[in-house]
Amino acid sequence: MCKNALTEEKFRELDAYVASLPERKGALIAVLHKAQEIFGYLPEEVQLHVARLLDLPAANVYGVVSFYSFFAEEPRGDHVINVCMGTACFVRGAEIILKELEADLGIKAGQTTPDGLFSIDALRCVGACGLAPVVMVDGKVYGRVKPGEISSIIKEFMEV
Amino acid sequence: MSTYRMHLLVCGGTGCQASDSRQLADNLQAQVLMAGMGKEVQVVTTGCFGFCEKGPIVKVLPDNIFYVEVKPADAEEIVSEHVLKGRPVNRLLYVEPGMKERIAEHREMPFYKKQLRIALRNCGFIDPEDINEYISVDGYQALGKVLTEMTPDALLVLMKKSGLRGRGGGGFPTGLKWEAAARNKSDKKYIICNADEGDPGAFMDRSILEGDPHSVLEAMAIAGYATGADCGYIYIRAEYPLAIHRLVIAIGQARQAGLLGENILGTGFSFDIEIKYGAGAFVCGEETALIHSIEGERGEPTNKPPFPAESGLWEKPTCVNNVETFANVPPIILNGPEWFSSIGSEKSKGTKVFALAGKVNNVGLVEVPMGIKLREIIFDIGGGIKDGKKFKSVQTGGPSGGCIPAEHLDTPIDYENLTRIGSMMGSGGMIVLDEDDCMVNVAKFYLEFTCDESCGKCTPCRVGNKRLHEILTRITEGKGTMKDLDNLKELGGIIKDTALCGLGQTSPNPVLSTMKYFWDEYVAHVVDKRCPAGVCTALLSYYVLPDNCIGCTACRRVCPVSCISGEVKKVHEIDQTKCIKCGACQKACKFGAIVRK
Amino acid sequence: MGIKSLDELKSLRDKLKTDINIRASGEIDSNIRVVVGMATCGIAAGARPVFTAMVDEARMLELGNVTFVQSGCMGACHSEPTVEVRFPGLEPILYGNVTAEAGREIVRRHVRNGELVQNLIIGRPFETV
Amino acid sequence: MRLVTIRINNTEYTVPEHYTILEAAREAKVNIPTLCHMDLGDLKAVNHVASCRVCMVEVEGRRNLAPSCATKVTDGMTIHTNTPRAVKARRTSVELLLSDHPADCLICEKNRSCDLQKLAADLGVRGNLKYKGAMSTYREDISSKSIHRNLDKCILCRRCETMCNEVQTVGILSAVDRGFETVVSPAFGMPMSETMCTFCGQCVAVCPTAALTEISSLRQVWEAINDPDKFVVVQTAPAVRVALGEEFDMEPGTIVTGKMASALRMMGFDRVFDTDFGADLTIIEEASEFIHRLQHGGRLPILTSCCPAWVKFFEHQFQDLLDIPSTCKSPHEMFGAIAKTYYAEKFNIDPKKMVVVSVMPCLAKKYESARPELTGEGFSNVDYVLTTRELGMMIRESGFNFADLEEGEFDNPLGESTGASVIFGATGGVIEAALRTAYEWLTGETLEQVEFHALRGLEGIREATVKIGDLDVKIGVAHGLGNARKLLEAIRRGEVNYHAIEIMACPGGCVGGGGQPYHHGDAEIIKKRTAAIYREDAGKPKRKSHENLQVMKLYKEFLGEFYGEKAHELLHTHYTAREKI
Repeated sequence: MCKNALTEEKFRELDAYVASLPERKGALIAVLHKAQEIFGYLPEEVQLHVARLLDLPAANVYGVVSFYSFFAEEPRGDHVINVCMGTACFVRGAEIILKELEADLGIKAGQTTPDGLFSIDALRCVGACGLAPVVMVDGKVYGRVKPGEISSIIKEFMEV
Repeated sequence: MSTYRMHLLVCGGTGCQASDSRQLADNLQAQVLMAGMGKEVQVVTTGCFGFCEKGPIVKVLPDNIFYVEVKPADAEEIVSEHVLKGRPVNRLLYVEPGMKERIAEHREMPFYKKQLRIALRNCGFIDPEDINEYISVDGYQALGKVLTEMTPDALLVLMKKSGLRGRGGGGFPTGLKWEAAARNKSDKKYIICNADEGDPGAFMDRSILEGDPHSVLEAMAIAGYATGADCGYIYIRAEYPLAIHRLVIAIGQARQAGLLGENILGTGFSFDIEIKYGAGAFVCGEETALIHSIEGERGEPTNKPPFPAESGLWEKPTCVNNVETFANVPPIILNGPEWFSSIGSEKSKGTKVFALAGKVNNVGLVEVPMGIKLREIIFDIGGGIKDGKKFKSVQTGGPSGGCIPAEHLDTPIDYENLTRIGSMMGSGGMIVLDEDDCMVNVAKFYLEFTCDESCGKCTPCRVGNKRLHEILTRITEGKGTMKDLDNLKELGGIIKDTALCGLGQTSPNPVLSTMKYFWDEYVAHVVDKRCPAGVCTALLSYYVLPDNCIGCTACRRVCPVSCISGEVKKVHEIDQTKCIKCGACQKACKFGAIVRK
Repeated sequence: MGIKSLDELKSLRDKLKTDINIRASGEIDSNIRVVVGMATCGIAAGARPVFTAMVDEARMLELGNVTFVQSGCMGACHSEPTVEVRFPGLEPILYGNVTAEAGREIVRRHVRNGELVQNLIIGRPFETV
Repeated sequence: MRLVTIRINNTEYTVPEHYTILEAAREAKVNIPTLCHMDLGDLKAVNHVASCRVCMVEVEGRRNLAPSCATKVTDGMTIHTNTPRAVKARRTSVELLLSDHPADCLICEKNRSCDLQKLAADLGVRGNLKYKGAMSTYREDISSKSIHRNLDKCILCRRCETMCNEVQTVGILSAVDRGFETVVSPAFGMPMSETMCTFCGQCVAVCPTAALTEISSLRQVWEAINDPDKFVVVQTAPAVRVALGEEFDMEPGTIVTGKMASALRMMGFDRVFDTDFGADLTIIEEASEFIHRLQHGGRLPILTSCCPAWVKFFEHQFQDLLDIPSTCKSPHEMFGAIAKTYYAEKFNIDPKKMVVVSVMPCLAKKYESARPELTGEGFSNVDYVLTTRELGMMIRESGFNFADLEEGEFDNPLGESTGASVIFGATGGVIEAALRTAYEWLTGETLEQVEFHALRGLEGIREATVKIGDLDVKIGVAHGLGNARKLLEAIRRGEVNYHAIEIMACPGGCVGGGGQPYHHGDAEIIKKRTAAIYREDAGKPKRKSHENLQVMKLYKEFLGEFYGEKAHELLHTHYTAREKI
């Protein structure tokens, strides 16, 4: 079954979550977090559903979704590669790592490879400055990454 | 039970090795063996102890005696006197400048007082997932004390007296903030803990929440008592899963222990806490934006006044403090305001946690009394610059802060001084830059961050910062003019003067401070079309030094755009019009024949 | 289990403190405390396998007198993962850049034999209130 | 009210403590330019986001400049509005806005009525712009019949958002994205035609630039006029005649009915008629429907249905209440239906060649005229809708000196009207007009005091109980969709009971419509137009719709019974539940 299929079941899970909320006032962001957790991202269909659940104008929901960088409107790749662009990583060469990664995968930060395998995100500080520059793939942290090491990191995930 | 009765710890950090600590360790080992004590005394080489200025350093355990500036030749005396006879070698003990007495116990040494842990007191020592460990180190005693022994008014007096100021950046006196919320009458009030730490390169709040979550919960309840609020929210970045996990556990345990919820400790006071997640917007660190985000809206700041203390969450009086500020509260109550205000500088009391990072040896979280000098943090605690490079600047305060040059390294750090020299305390990011960092590029980096994170509401931040970033980009590409420099300065000043919120009002700081202290570097980019640090690729060129080139063709073979020509055993040449400045040739050359200018 | 009053809280604290003191004075078996820094930074640097390896090593060696604790960040990011070994009544020893294997070595040599492990000790240059 | 003493530019003033610096300065006749600021006084439409940073002033003791629109005065405050620092900051804000704004003023829709243009001129922004760089560009939205969105010209003052979300509670607009990419947009950037936009046009009315303007039908109307094959009739709504003069710098509230009729005739319209005729007709039908419901146990309250924005609003937002509005078409649609049937027949004109043009204070009328149920077989009731502003433009294009035009008359028979129809232009007017007729019909007595003052005014929601015979008729009035929502929700919850309710989408009613000359934030203008409406009514010899002889003749010759079969066919409509998006 396709991972991002917008199944009935997922909508029901979201409905149940909203029903369980003690208060709907101000709950939009929490509901969007839940929706993203369930669906993986927030396509229009899901945003509209959230708008109806909370009785909010769709524009309101969209305005919020588009404001926060945590919310994705496009499906993410199977593996999300986060390059930390915190200052500590920046001064230790994170930019070069990011460029190399972009060149390797042929996509820009914020995009997903056509095969849906990888997404790249530039992240603001993982907080592992001692390990700068840091790359995180699906939550696994690679510290003190040197140019040239990127390809082997990617390979690890291609084989899985 | 231990096989060794004594340990000699020799610092093997970079600084100490440079002053011959390896030889010292060998000598000590030899002396121990000669004395026939190889089974009783262990000589151990360690990582950096800090205090590199006074290296090499030897620490004797279990006596806790600390020797400084020890030379290899001193090994014999240490072993014969101290190890064998138990008499510390007086002349190797540390003398504080201006003081006559020599100090033996390392805890007494001023260096070790450079770092004083108040906010981080429990981080790394207790199990954050066990409330009993927190209780065993006097956890929730401060809450118990205020609830049973103090009126809210007395508590406000105490907080004001302590001199604690907001650690999130602004430095507003916490007691006054609480008092303002307390004075505003309302049926409902809120306490918010701002854990939306977003400065790139600062993570002290996360550390506190991961290492000592209960101290924040306790302080929030105390703030609730002081202001008359019964409801608290912790607004935390969704990107901090572990901190959230530990907070959830801590809140659950505190509720179960009756330290949150109804009728706490039988005093009739009730207070409960809920977690709200941020969703990736730096501007939500600004308190009005944060409040809108909790309300489920776009995190756009609104004009102040009205301040949240008057009209905040759901238009009720609201008190917003950040994590580190809260973490300071319980010790203040238990040790008294006088104790706290005895630490720090005249206007900035207590300690501040800094995330020391960048081109420094000992990257880490340091908590230091206010008033300490930047030099002490970077060179003593931080162990100096990595790879023996030259210090260039230290950037404090994140995107709101500025770049401080070497000439201000001896400035005592407090809110006012940092602002005076064009930077900020901010949340406590401290990034050390060395000679390889281009200051124009660093300013551009921060501006790019601000542009990405601007909420887009007010003109100066939305359009002004975009224009600043465009000008900086032009300069790093060698297309800048002197007129651009004038415009940068003027526009930067106006953005500071007119932007709506703290984010916009401070966003030009990285540009203005680097222009002030590194003007020559800007001029070099604009006039000479040269990047002195060799960072801005558009301004770099690679050349072959004919004298060094032996014509091995290594460079020619690696060049991805085939812009190097030359025959075997003849001097090669780089076609500047084709060169993409990737630097591959320079790496490939074994003869140092390729230089970057 | 709710704590009903400040007095109750105080006596709980005293009891917990005594427990630790008993441990510290070696009156009960579990007297060595090994603290592994497991904040995001520590975990990012590999603290989890270190923790598992050390617990495993202690089990293999059948060491009954040691408690392993996951803790927050001690601030020594440059040397993560960090492990602190506390013997009752002795100065705590802080190890940095600990790998799983080094963790096992610390258990074998330091925890079991009281011998310090070369080259891994780092300074802990701060005071705590 | 506590007073505080402040100093502005070295002069002392005593003002109420709740004042902002801007309010204090305006009262002291000290000019501080503003851009995003909006405060429509009694209409309760306030935008104080303080986002443009144009109204910055220096306040002594303050580190940075203060936005005067959002900073309250405090006792002893010393303010300087014209220091070089403040003026330069102000100019820079405008220059920055201009650096992301197309410089096509000469051919811009809003040329000469653009707030940004005026500000730039007043602040002396001349020659080359100091700051240049990336410009935001967006696809224009011309999907609807009413509103043209050209966001390249948006300066993010967010007034439209405030109007749409807070005042009208329609909620189709939100700021989207952030930073330089911020844009005000419907959900998912969808075209307005696919949203629940009511096309009330209040966003257009308050937009300081040409980011939001009307979709113009001006060219098509000229073409029709110049087409010898077409018989072009024009009708003008009541609110147009009290506002059109503003297009020619006349004092707001000047009544220009006669000059307007002359201008229309001189421009070449074949017949110049009056929507007021349609309004009188509406009253006959609506009053009949009301009495019918009253006497046959029909659903009450009855809601007026003249306002197309309001109609669309309840179709989207109150789908469960679709049976309570009156089924009457709006006056200009009734007029169109009659023009293309009765009039065409009577004067032997091929209805297919007849073009009905409505001049309206409204943008929603443009949308309304294209609703499928209002377009008859092969032809529409109304072919083109022009706004008051478009009419002003046509008159200027024609080169007439409007002020000097003679006072003309409407053509007959569709030009006759009563005072009752004139007051359709102000909030409360329709229900007052209906009462004048219903009263006489229900009681059989002559109504002497025709003015129901309790129904007038600018209070958002008003109510009155009118004694008609033994019956206490409870009337509700709301203007502005936000107030309408409140009223409707109260009805839905069963908290209030009314017999009849009038709702107008625009604050102030049609005089404040989205197609009226720009008021530039001056709510007094709307009040003056309202006063003119009531003046026009008071000056009319006949003030009750059923006294309109031509209307009566229409029923006798053509329609038959009031609220009868033919009337239903031509003058009534139905509603459709629409998606909430």
